[in-house]
Amino acid sequence: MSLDLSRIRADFPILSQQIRGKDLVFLDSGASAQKPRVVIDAMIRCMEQRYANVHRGAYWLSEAATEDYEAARGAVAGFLNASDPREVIFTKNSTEAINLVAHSWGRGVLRPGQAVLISELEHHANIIPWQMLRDAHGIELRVARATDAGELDIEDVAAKLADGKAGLVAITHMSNVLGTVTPAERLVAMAHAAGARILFDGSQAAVHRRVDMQALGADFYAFTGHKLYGPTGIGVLWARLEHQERMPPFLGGGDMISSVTFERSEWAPPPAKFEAGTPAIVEAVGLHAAIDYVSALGMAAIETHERDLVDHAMRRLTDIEGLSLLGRAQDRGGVFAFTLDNAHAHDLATLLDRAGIAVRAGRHCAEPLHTRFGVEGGTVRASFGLYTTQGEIDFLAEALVKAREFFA
Amino acid sequence: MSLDLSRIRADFPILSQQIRGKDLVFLDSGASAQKPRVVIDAMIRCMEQRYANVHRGAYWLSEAATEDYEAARGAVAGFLNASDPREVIFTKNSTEAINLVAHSWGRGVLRPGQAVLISELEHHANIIPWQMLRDAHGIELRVARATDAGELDIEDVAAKLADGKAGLVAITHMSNVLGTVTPAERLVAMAHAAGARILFDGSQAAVHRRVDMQALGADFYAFTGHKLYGPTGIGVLWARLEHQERMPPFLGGGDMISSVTFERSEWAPPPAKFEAGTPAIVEAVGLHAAIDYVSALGMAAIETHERDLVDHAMRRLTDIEGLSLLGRAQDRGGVFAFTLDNAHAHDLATLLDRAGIAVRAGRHCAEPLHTRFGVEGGTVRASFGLYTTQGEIDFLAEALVKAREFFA
Amino acid sequence: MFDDLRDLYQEVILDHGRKPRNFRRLDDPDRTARGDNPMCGDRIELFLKLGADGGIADVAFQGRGCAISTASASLLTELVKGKTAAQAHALADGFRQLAMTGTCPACEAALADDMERLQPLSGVHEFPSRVKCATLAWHTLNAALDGSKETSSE
Amino acid sequence: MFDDLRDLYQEVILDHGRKPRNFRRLDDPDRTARGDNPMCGDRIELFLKLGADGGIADVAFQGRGCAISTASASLLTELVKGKTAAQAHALADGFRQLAMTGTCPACEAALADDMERLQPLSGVHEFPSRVKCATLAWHTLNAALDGSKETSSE
Ligand SMILES: Cc1ncc(COP(=O)(O)O)c(C=O)c1O
Ligand SMILES: Cc1ncc(COP(=O)(O)O)c(C=O)c1O
Repeated sequence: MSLDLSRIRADFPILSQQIRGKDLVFLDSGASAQKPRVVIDAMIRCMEQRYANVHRGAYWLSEAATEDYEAARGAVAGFLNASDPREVIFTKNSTEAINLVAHSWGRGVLRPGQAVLISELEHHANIIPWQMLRDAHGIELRVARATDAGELDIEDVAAKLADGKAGLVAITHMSNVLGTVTPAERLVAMAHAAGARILFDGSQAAVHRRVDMQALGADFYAFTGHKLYGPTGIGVLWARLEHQERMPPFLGGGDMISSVTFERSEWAPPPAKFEAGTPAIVEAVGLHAAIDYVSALGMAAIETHERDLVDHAMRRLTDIEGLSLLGRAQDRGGVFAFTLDNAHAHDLATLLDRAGIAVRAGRHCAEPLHTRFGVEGGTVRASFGLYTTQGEIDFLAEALVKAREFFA
Repeated sequence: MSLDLSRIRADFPILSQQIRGKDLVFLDSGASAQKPRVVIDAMIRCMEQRYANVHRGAYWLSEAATEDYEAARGAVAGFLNASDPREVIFTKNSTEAINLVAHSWGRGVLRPGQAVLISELEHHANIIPWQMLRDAHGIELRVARATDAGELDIEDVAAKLADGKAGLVAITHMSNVLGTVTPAERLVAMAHAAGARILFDGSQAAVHRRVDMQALGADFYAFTGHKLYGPTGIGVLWARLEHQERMPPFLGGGDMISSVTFERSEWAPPPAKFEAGTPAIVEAVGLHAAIDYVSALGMAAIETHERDLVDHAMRRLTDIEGLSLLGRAQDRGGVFAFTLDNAHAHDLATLLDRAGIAVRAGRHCAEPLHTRFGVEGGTVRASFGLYTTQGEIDFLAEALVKAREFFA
Repeated sequence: MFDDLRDLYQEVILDHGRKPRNFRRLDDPDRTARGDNPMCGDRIELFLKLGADGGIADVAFQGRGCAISTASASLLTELVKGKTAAQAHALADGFRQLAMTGTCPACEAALADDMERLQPLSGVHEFPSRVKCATLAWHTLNAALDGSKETSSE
Repeated sequence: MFDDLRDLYQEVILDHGRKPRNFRRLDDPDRTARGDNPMCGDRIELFLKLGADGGIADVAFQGRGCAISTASASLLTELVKGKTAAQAHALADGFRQLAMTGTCPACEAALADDMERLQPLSGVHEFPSRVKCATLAWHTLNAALDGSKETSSE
């Protein structure tokens, strides 16, 4: 089954825009994806027809909103093939999801002196929370190396797990700079064999591949709605119930308690315990629609399409004189970061923007990774979505050649 | 200037709905308000025409989204009459805003042994974070009493500040159960005179009154978008820059750092330091539209309209035999919690729902307040919005009389 | 105004709601459990006295709740007295089914009479936020029989 | 394809971007400051040597940046040499105005020649995300003159 690109592109209102008279070539989906009409419509319908605060409302609208909110949880559970919808905690984004684990599980379960193993591939969202935990709670932070090809150095992972001090492995499932997909199943086995729990930052991977919590066997998995063609303001932490049970809450407030006196409060059962305050109701409904949308297309078909794009981009980009790609992992998704002789990344992005091409310049919230690859300034990053076409990649390649001439 | 109710009601698509054949009488705005078309339209426009991730994108769409996001910050600053937009931190809701203060300022600035003074009027969102801080950080939690009329007992506040041990006063600006508006200016003076900082939970107050940060002189002020006719998934913490400077960050991740190595990271300047990860972009745009909407109507006109509603409701509800109102504060907003002889709150809410009336039954995330007033089960709460009419209050009163007969 | 609510609040319910049966503490119970519905603040305590054969010799409850949760608890006490633990569990399962869907096609014939008496509560299935009120006592019963101390219908 | 970008990347800019003037460390500077643009990872270091009268006797910079930030820093070093601190601050203010709006109507006549030389950078005002590249060196200059050590254009 392959994707009907022209139909798909028509589903995304923003893609038919002209920007300064040029067709929009949106190659920044890795930062945030565009939204199909069904997502926008679901949010409108929620606000126009079925909106009220959820839980504890004994009237029709509140019951309808609660039903929709919980149906969204069910849809996420289905999307992840979770065994129980209660494993799904709604957060505001991936960043909060990872911080929640660092804070609650990190301070509540990890003991000072234990180690957390991350990698050189990480986004800041999977670095800073562990640094903060290190500084507040006295854990050791270990960093597994990336190879020159931009893959995770599995031997280094093994070496850093060998002494059994690691309580947690927290690794990206797909790099937002190199596109590298890490060997998740193998990492789960290694972590568990070493007595550690494992969290995946699935912010990129969940968008491009089918992920299956029952098959994977991890302990925590985080992703974010806005990269999955859903709204901003919503993310997901998938966490095994046994971990949720042992974790103290993160934010305190309404809906996460079962009884309150000024002396002490009792926590509500998971996942409510971790969802203090009014949740992102409209956004959960939008995320549900996004999941239905990608599921109807089929994650397998999306993956195939993106694999074709990756092959095509590999050919076109490596052809360009003076262009250096960061990373050449075997298993990779549609994210390409590169530098071009004579042209600073930022100048290059400005040029491409004038041609209607939206790419990102900088370090993409992965400064240590850029340092690791000896890139002092930044890179330009082109990242694909399910609506990206080979024609857009060709246009990017042509523009890069001309840009090089411009700055020559 | 008075409000043109029929025009206003036409601005809110959901209000023209029939529910089970009955006109919707929505009296649960205190839990979450309905959304005017301009808010919905602003969110659509954002997603259809000006969407990309904000910050660090050197292309047109990202610049447009960044501009819109920062314009929303400016609009909030204007709404609060803040002296600098950097005083505005976007969070996911009030709950996160208060937790942010409890966590960052609480652990970073408050010293163990100091006290935090809250009150019996508080919502759980302004209780639990301080209990968690007490248990984690060893501060003392003090609770100022409410009088039988449901007002804040100012003498008790004074008494509990007298020893100078309080480092923070954290008080609601308006009770979500009793409607009581607390004497904010006076509390600021008392707190500061006692050497304490002061935070207001403005989740209810900011919706009903003009609040002015420069006039008030508080240290922190929290409110939430969805009660102000804006979207879910966005809230605001207003915090003086001098406090923000001294506070360590709360969530770690992208956009809140200025440099990262695995050894250490440097924080970005406020308010970016407190906005880790992809923010609620679409929701900020929606909140901006909501603020424009209420500002165009005028907070003064809204307040006048609501004062009329309160007077009317006072007359109509106190007329009903067997009905007991919780609290009778002098200065109050449009929130009424009550019990009715013979009818449990939950049964009553179900009955009212059948008449098309949406009210809330329970303890409204203020369990200690209910305990204080000797209500064991729960109350029914009717709360008004700017679109509420006297006719709706009349209809509620009639329904209550009939409901009493039903259960007699 | 509320005529169509007579389905939900049938006379039996209102009656049991106003004058709950077996509404007292048992002295020296063999099992007790507490049930909480944080949604509306309802809280009941259930007391069981077990016979030599392990059957339910006596049962009573106390607490505060809405008409529906009170009536449901009251009917429960009338129905489970004399039953074995297994029978009581089966009835609780059947009732949960009834409350959530309005019927219990899978219910065994042996439960028919009891289910008939519980029929007045079937109307709650149209009120998603009230189902928990109806099932609170039954969750608590299961907890008491299984020996756990507290339960929550949330 | 990029013809309309010749406004932004005028020959002067490309030239100063490729071959920045005064691109070196000063030995024994009286003031230094670092400027960071976390957006693109640009980082410059500015060195000042002050004369007996407090004026800027010498100025140089080092670091890495895009064509625009490099050209802006390079032009800065050419223009502020010999100025008093007050004159340099005034020029920095004028330039920020120019970069953000494209003109500086409020600029004093005394700055006219300098502003003329900075004119090629005025095109950035149409590129909101690039304004910070152009102003980075000038923020850093202010910081160096005021004696603070680090600055950020964010
Ligand atoms: C007084 C008060 N404080 C805090 C909150 C919490 O707001 P949110 O749920 O949006 O975080 C509410 C609303 O539920 C409230 O009424
Ligand atoms: C790998 C990775 N992790 C984490 C994040 C953070 O996601 P969010 O900003 O939605 O929290 C991102 C996206 O920026 C990402 O690409």
